[in-house]
Amino acid sequence: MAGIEFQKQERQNKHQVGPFRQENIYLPHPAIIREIITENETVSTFVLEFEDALYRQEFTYKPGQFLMVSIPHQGEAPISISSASALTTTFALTVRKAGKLTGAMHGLSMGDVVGIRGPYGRPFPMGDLEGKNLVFVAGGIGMAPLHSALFSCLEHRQKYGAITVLYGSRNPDEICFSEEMKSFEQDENVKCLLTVDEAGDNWQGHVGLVTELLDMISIDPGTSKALVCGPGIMIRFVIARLESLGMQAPDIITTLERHMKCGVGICGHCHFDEKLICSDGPVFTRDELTNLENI
Amino acid sequence: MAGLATTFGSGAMTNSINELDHAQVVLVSGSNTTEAHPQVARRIYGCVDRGAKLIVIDPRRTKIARYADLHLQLRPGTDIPLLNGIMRSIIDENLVDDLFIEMRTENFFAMRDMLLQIDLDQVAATTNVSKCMIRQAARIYAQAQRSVICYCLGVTQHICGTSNVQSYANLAMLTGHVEQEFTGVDPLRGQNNVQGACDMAALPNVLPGYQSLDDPGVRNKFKQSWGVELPKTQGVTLLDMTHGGSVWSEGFEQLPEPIRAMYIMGENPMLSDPGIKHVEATLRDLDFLVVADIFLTETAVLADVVFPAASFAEKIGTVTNSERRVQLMNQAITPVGNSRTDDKIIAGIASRFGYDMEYESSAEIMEEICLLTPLYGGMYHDRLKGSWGLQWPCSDRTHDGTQYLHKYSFTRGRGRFEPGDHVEPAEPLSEEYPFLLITGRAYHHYHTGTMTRRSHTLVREHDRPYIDMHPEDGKRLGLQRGDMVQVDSRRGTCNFTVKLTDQMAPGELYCDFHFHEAPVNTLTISCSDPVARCPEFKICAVKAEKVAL
Amino acid sequence: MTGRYLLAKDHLVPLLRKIAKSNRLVAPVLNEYGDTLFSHITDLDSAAIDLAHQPQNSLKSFFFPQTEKLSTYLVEKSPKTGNVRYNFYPHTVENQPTAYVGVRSCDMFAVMYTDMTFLHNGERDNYYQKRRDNAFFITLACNHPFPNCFCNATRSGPFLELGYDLQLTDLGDRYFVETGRSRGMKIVEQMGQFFKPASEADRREQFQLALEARGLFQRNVHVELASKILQEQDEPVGIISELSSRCQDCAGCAYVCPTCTCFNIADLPLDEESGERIRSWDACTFAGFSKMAGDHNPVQCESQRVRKRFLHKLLHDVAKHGRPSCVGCGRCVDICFGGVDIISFVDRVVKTIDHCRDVD
Amino acid sequence: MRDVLSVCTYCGCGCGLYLHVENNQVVGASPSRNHPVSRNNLCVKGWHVHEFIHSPDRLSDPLVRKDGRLVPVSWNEALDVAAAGLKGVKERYGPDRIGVLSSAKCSNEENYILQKFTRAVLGTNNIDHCARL
Repeated sequence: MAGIEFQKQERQNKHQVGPFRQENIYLPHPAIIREIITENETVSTFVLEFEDALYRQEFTYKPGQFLMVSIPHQGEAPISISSASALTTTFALTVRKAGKLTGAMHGLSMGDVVGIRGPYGRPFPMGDLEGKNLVFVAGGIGMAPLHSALFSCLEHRQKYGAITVLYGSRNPDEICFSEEMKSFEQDENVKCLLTVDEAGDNWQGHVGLVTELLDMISIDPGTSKALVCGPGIMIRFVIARLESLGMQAPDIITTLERHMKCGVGICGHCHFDEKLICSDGPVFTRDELTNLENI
Repeated sequence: MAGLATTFGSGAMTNSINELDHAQVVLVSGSNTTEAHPQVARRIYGCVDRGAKLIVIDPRRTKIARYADLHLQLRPGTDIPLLNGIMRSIIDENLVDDLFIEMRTENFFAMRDMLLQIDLDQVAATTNVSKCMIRQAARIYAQAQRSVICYCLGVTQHICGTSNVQSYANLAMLTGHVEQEFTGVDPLRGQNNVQGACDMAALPNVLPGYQSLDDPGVRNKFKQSWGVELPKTQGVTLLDMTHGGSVWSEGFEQLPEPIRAMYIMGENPMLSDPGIKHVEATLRDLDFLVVADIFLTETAVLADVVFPAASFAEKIGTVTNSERRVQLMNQAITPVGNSRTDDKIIAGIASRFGYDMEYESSAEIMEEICLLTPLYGGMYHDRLKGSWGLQWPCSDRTHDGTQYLHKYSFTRGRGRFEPGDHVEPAEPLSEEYPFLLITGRAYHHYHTGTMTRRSHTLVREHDRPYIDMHPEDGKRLGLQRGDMVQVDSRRGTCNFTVKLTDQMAPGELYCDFHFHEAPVNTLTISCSDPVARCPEFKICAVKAEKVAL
Repeated sequence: MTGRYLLAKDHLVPLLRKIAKSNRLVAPVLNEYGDTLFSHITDLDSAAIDLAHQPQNSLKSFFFPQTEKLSTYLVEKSPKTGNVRYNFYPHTVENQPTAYVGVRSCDMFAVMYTDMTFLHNGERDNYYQKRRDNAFFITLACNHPFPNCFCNATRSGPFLELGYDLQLTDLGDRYFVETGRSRGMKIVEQMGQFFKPASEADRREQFQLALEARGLFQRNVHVELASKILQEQDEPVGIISELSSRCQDCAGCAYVCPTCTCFNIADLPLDEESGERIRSWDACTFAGFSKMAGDHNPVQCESQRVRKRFLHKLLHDVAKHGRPSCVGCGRCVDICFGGVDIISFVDRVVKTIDHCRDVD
Repeated sequence: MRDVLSVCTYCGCGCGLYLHVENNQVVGASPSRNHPVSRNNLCVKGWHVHEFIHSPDRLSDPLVRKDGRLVPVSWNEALDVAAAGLKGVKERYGPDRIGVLSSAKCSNEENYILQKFTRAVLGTNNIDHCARL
């Protein structure tokens, strides 16, 4: 029945009329950078707030959704929201320096302005997660959208069963949200396991692929849901491992990344077989994805 | 184009592009046809689909080479021995067109004697093409009724470029594959109006329509029309101008005196010419430099005066394509900003010299060209408007243009065999510089990129300088796709993003010259063919190593 | 309620002249070079309206231009704080009622198809919508399909049953006129002097032509069968790689396709403080189409891109919209010299089933 | 929108293409169906030939070097400076010390005019273009 619930939610979402349903769907709104948190050498979290007071008040989003972010002269790119949907007027984007636009974004400072459209896309089925044991599996910057879901769950901790976070990074220096990850060590609410591909001198933790962490925990397929995000190849391996552990396809939820131009299902850039990542996704359950080859 | 001029008497594509449709054999050499001349590739696809055979001679395994029946992946710079080998096989197998040679050509015996000296085993060793492939190519090419040779800058941009071209002409004459429809020797021109610029005598040694500078009758005709006596002495070539006359001692009795002032229209020698450091030194050292261009190019920034010129969409004028087709470009918009067409700019300067060059329109300029240039005698704008243009020679208003050249006889009378011998590349590989670098064009960009690099779609597709390398070489250098590689020659250094591809033979590299970030012509050598003065862009020795990030 | 009328051929231009008083006219025009293009007609008397040839362009660029400004942006640096202000000002689409005349069934159908993408997909594209709201269609039923046409196979012609305002059928000396949407009826009412009621005999004549037209197709393209095979069988990897080896990467197929609506959005800086955000046609056969930050590209090689195009048209859009996104206009057949067109693909796919049958 | 037939400026094939013009802006390009060379086809460069025409980098005004920097000036001034500069070199060193580079990207008429200027006005045969590059 979970699937039906999910669809209902999706339908609601599609017909939701918010402040951003407007005449011109391509018009960004200025948002001010309130804070920049350096996660590591290539990743920073930008805390933003709309300039316009009305938008600021009415802007809402759900974990798993993304925004189209404009940087002066660099164009626009889709970026997942990494903050929990708490009732503040700020929201956060965690961005890795990868290309021209993200590179330019890293050159901005507090008080600078970016353009924002959104939120877009189908969020995580938060309702379906209630009462379940949750396993968050992230690789690299894939932690950003999961961070939003994870902290939303933690805000209502009692609604969920056990929460496990498995997080893989290329090396210890590239771990994002490392303070929070560290704080989980003392937190009995969350079990958190980290792994890196290449250990540095100061790394005492696990070395290896994130799939190996799945063998270090026990998952009850009947009562668990897994949320997976990371590079395509990692998603593929993690899903295969979860399935071999007996998890059912509707219980495996992932979020995909694609080049996007419009964010609202028109421009065609994010076609993924018969789906559009931007409007049908970016969040998908395993059973919705027939072909994992090119994710 | 000196190669074809000495053998056939005219340096242009002998056929029309459409004639390729009906060829039985197409021999493509030194041309990445699918990328550089898509419309020619299209004809090749078409005729191959209808059963024609395709032979490709290219050191790279290009798309068209993959499509070929026979790909002769020769060692760069060994065209002449390869063709001599093919011609020797043709003689051995008695596939020579005796009648054609007898009726239409001269100097065959010298050619035959030279070919009889050829040792095929040695050819195979020099060119890296097997004897069997050479023989097959000879049979396929010679036995067909209608064989066409298409070549591009991969043949001409060598120290022995003229000789290379002559070798292809020799091959065509040996088998009688010229002078007819659907068969001939076709150089593919790189830029949209190279043919026209040559026809209009933007050349130091001829007058419009290749009329002789020395012919008193011709001189008199121009004197009457222009009202001044024409200068007598042959001028200097582009490389002599842009290299301060310093590196071109051979061929001149005495060093020409260096140029002191230049007028450059729509060219960017700071990227396109070999040995950029020389070019820059020369241009900086000039007393006076005027540049007219649509963008502030690398060359324009060195100028004393820069004129904003109108682009092709902003003027009426004709251009001549590879197949000698003179077409009219219609004006789409008024000149951008305060720019002007080049003829108006020049007229403005001329008037300050007290010489009147004001024309009512470009149609009036063309009328003067028609009057003075027999080749273009009938190219009036009113005839070109509303038509697809006319192919020269077109002598007068009643002439319908010429589909293919050398019908019934070569322009120079008899076609002349010019035996050629292998010339080693100017810069041999060495232990220190073990890679052979080939330069050329890329599909998404054009020349120095002044236009294409301002086209956002083309830039997205191809946004930085790449270098192609065989995967084995890549492995040896510890390179992965997308790594940066530094390439050094004895003259300069460039950085590229590496692309590992089996298009390349091991030991050979390929890059394009469209990017000012990697000015490839700082690497290339300034040596050139002594006759055509075509620089050896296709071969220089370099080393390559991974750039640590 | 569909009305049926007759319009004498001599009265077509006078009718258009009346319509042109309150509309811009777009019709196929034969130019001096012998090419027929849908063009704006500014002077009815000098333009050679050509209803005999298929226009080489579709109506796509009239609703979705090849390049279009979406907005202008300003980046201002505050001298006090050094911080940047960054604002977007939308570009307004000029708003003019336009009558599209002589539109063939495939092109009309394609407009309805692109409506699904631009208007009925959750979000509405207001640039497209403004142009669409202002459009009035006088279509022309195809009595004589052109050599590369196969709209019979895509169920988008040769005669239309809906979508048009007025549909003309050439009955020799006169047009049989059907009114579709209410605006068509309004024209007939307002300009009644040009129209005569059609008789049952006229209607039968039109039926007869429609019937005959179906038999005149030179191409036999099994689009639906190919879609079915693609649904049921493994991906035709061999066919895709064979075709992709001849793809020129020119985007011509996508650009001439009346239903291909992929676009790129790019910022073009004018100077340090301002720029334009434009959108331009894009094609899934481009390598840059799916390239993400840091050069990661999920659709890496040529064959995957060609796969994307064909499967999107014949498989994925069938799953999404219930029909292939091909209207059988044949333009991509004409434009691709490599033969990487939808007909070659369909033919090859259909052959695989023949082969299976042989084996059985 | 007007469709203006022109010739692609990107290679020696000489493909016929239509430039689509709206409000004195070239907003698109497409092939000509009946052109004998291009026959309804263009390569990727041809399809995007309109994209550079209105680039903000286009030179708009003549520039003259003053105190080492190129500064915008009027046409009259620029033409005066250019003519004076060329004249000066011609008078000091003779016409054969002036070189002229013409362009394979300009029209026949412009090439003709430039070589005429070189030969008739400057008085030298020192004219060439980049045919070999």
